[in-house]
Amino acid sequence: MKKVIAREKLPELWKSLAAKGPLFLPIQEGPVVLFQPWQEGAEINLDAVNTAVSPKDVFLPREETYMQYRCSGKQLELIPAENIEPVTAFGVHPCDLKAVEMLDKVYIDQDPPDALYKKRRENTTVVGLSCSEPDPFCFCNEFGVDPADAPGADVMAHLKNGSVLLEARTDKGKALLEQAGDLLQDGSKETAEVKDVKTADFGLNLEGLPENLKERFEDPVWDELYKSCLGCGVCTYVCPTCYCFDVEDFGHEGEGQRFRCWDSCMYGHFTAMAGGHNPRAGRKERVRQRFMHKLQYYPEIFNEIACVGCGRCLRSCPVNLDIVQAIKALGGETVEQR
Amino acid sequence: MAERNIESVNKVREAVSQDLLGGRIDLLLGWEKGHYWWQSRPLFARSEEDLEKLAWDSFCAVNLSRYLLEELKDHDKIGVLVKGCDARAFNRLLQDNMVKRDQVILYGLPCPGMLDYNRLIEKAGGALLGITEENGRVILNIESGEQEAQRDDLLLDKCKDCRYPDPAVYDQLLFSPQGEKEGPERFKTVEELEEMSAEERFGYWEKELSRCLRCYACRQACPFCSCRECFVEQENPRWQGRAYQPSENFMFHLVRAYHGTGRCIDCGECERSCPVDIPLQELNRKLIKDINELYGDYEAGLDAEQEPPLLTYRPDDPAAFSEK
Amino acid sequence: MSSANVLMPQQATILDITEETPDIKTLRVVGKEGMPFDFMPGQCAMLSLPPVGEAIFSITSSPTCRECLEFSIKDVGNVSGALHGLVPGQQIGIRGPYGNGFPVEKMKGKDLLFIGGGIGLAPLRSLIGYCFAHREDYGQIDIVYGARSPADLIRKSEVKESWAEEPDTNVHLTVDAEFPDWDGNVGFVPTYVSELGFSPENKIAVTCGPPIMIKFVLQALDKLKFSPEQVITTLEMRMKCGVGKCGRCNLGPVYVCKDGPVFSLDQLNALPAEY
Amino acid sequence: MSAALNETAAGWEPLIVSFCCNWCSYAGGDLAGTSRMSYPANVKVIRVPCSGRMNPLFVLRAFQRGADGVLVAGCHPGDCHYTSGNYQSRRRLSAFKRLVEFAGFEPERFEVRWISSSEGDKFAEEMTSMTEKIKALGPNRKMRDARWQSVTSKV
Repeated sequence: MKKVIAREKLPELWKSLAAKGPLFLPIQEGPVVLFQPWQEGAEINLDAVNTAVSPKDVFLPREETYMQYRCSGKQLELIPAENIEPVTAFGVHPCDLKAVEMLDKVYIDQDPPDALYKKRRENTTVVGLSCSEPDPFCFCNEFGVDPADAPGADVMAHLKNGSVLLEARTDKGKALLEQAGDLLQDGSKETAEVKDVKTADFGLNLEGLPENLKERFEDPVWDELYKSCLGCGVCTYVCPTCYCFDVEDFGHEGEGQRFRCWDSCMYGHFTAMAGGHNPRAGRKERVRQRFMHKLQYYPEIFNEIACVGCGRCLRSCPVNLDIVQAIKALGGETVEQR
Repeated sequence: MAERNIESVNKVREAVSQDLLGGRIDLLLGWEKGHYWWQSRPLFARSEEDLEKLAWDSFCAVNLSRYLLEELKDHDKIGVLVKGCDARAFNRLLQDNMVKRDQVILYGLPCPGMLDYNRLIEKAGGALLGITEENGRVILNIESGEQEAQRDDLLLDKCKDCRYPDPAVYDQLLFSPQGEKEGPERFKTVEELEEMSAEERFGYWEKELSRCLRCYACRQACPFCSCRECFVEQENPRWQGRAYQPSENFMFHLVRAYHGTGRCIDCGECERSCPVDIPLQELNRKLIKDINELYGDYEAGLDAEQEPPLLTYRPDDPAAFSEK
Repeated sequence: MSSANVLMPQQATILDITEETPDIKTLRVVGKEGMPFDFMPGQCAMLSLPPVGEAIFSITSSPTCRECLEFSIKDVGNVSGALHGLVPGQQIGIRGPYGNGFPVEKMKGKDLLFIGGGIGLAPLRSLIGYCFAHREDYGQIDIVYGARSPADLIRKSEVKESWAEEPDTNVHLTVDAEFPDWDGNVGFVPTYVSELGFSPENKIAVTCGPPIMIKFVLQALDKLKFSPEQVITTLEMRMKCGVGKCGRCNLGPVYVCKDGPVFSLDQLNALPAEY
Repeated sequence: MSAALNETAAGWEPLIVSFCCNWCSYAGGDLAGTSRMSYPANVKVIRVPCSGRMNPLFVLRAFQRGADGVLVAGCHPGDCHYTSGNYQSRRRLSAFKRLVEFAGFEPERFEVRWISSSEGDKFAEEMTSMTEKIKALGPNRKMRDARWQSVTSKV
């Protein structure tokens, strides 16, 4: 099913979608664009190549309460408190959707499935958005992502001159377009003006990299690579394929809640044990963990590198210690390049 | 390419290579180019080969002094390239007894201010191939030709109102000083915020802080945040919860800023490091402004001998509350 | 596939609490309707006590005990400390079981050597109890158990009396230094293992204890010509989920919470030594 | 602190948390009590060894958990039991007061006063006046943790 909507009609479409349930989309928040819930007056920015933080928030919220407790005397009552409603994610770029599919493997495919994530994923209708202009940090081509198409989207949106072409790919997608009713016009004869989007060529050669890294846990390259790392968590929080979380209680002896929230393997306390021992005590161990997870551990389990080339770590790392630098340092560079 | 500085980077290299190769220092902290001409990242140089990568151009924003905290564990004597802010950061660490003066050789780089790639792009209005610089002007090489702009209009926010571009402490000054600057708009945003009503101000901060990811880049990049254990990680009592609640956002950012009272060197690395562009520097500058007003002018990091204002007092100090 | 939230604990009640040593207590826990879940020796469970939080502990009772779960817990942190402060009848949260457990099938027909130190006896005790309950499946059983002092040995009467009386079973106790009321062996566990000079023939050694003890026990077993496949140990890591998702407890691509915590030495040797 | 900060069910009464120096202000409070001077029950006193012990975390945590106003009371400058504790806190708390105002708190929400052990009357006056000011201002919602509220309102 293909439909078309004039760009100036989009706010109406968003309003009608938001009336039915939370609608997440790229919103200009001061100087940055973030994937956030629509509200009246929000400044939607579909032209932004990438949101500062990935849309993984929609599926794996940065904070999610799933239990309440009540305590009195010796009694303890544990009450499930998850709150998952149908949502629409509008304007997810192909790289970010590919990343969500990587999270699916961990959270849905790998037993036992994570019920919270799974439910959110099933309850979300994804409107993918093709990219027309990459920015200098985009390098999704390296990972076989087609910037013009997000295969896993329920609806694929293409920005055209003055209009947007919406193509439903799944039943959920069709339902979404049907709901929109008169706002949309028939687009069966329209075609997406697909550009051949070339993203940055950093000269990477990923062939066999995960396999090669298997023996390189103790490689001296780690002694150098980590040095500039400040030990903040920027890379992990902006990254669409990072999925670590923490579980914490909030409340007092009488009543409160338990939630999970994003956590980062770059933090020292991430692996610190109660007795004081910490298996990843230094920045070197933590930097190695992060890059090895992307480039070796995840691929070992799921047969693909856990990076989609969205470029967020290149854009946001305060000291430019990003995955491209890591791949190059680890020998994943085309030989002719240097 | 950013070809401002072929000569100057050679001069820097010359100065440091004698010391590094002659064994006077074991390590040089400098910068090297990143993936693009408008990126520079820290360089940890130990050999002549490493030094070939050395960069000194308009994109060397990263404050290097902070790396001393880690590197001094493995090295006896370290050379550091210091801009004005890096040198103040060094003094800050010195005052906190985190480093010793004789462990470090400082190569002073009077700094013209670092350029902001986003501003360059905006100015170029399209693909930007590179820049050249001369006499306070920047020539942007764009597809359709060249475009000229004032350098001062293209600076990083953190450099815009820098008052002390020259290193306050160094062993060797590699270029001629820039001289002290006015920084006329340093407190402009603070003053604008002060003009607002309490409600408006709270709304402003609530909105700005709502973007906080709790990635702690601001803390990790900061030369005054050198505590072995930050209150954020403290248990029993647990001060900082991990939830993304407005209350927790304020807790972190107010305390982070407050811990910099009289210690913040105004380098702006916190704000530059923030992936969601929270105007953190305004919190720091508010404290700088108030301390100056209440207890006399003080610029953290300018003089390591001068007592930081919160470590001293005078019996006749004024107070920001009624003392009757 | 279940659609229940695996992070959601069920309600459980503390039956009683025994003080084992000055810093170790054993909690006996039941679910709402008897056993909260079935498990195998070596598996773990998350105990929670809001608002303090959740932490993972190995189950120390044998699966053949159908009355309750037992946890021997050392007071080292927030949750363990709070659990120590509880009284019988207090309700807590529990979820599990997590992890692979000991390879009880693979161990069938073998002589068994258990080597424990301090609180490290906790997971071994579950396995030892299981083996006694299936006594005919296993050969000669040797148990070497040590602690810093006699007061730091847990389950003392059970170890000394019940276990020693099982058929074809020898219990070897040791403490680190001389103590007035101690007439057993004095010396570190690894040294005692060497002195006892066990033969590796048809034997499987299972060891658990503080990291430094394990390190030297492994060396001792190597000297006694145990091959890495014959040596089994169990690891401890910080965990939040227990199901391989939260990202903390991995050794390379292997997650201690679901692929471990029990590993044979040859498995461990093939993994990054990040524990 | 959790119990102390509950809002009463019937109508709003402000909650003032007062951190009092052990040597002067806390004793001043004692004197107010023994002299049968009354001050509002809205004030919950937390004793600290010295106003110099004040950590801004204490103040912010009080606001998070339901305080409508926070008052730090210490010895008069020059009278510190530890010689200079209150001189130090005068500087620190001045900077901190301006910071919390900059964050959007009304100036009345956070105050510092010097009250000696002989000033029972001043203790009662300051506590009363702080309570009156906060009453006039209304409840504080800034930095209050909404989750804590939902927890306590049901208790």
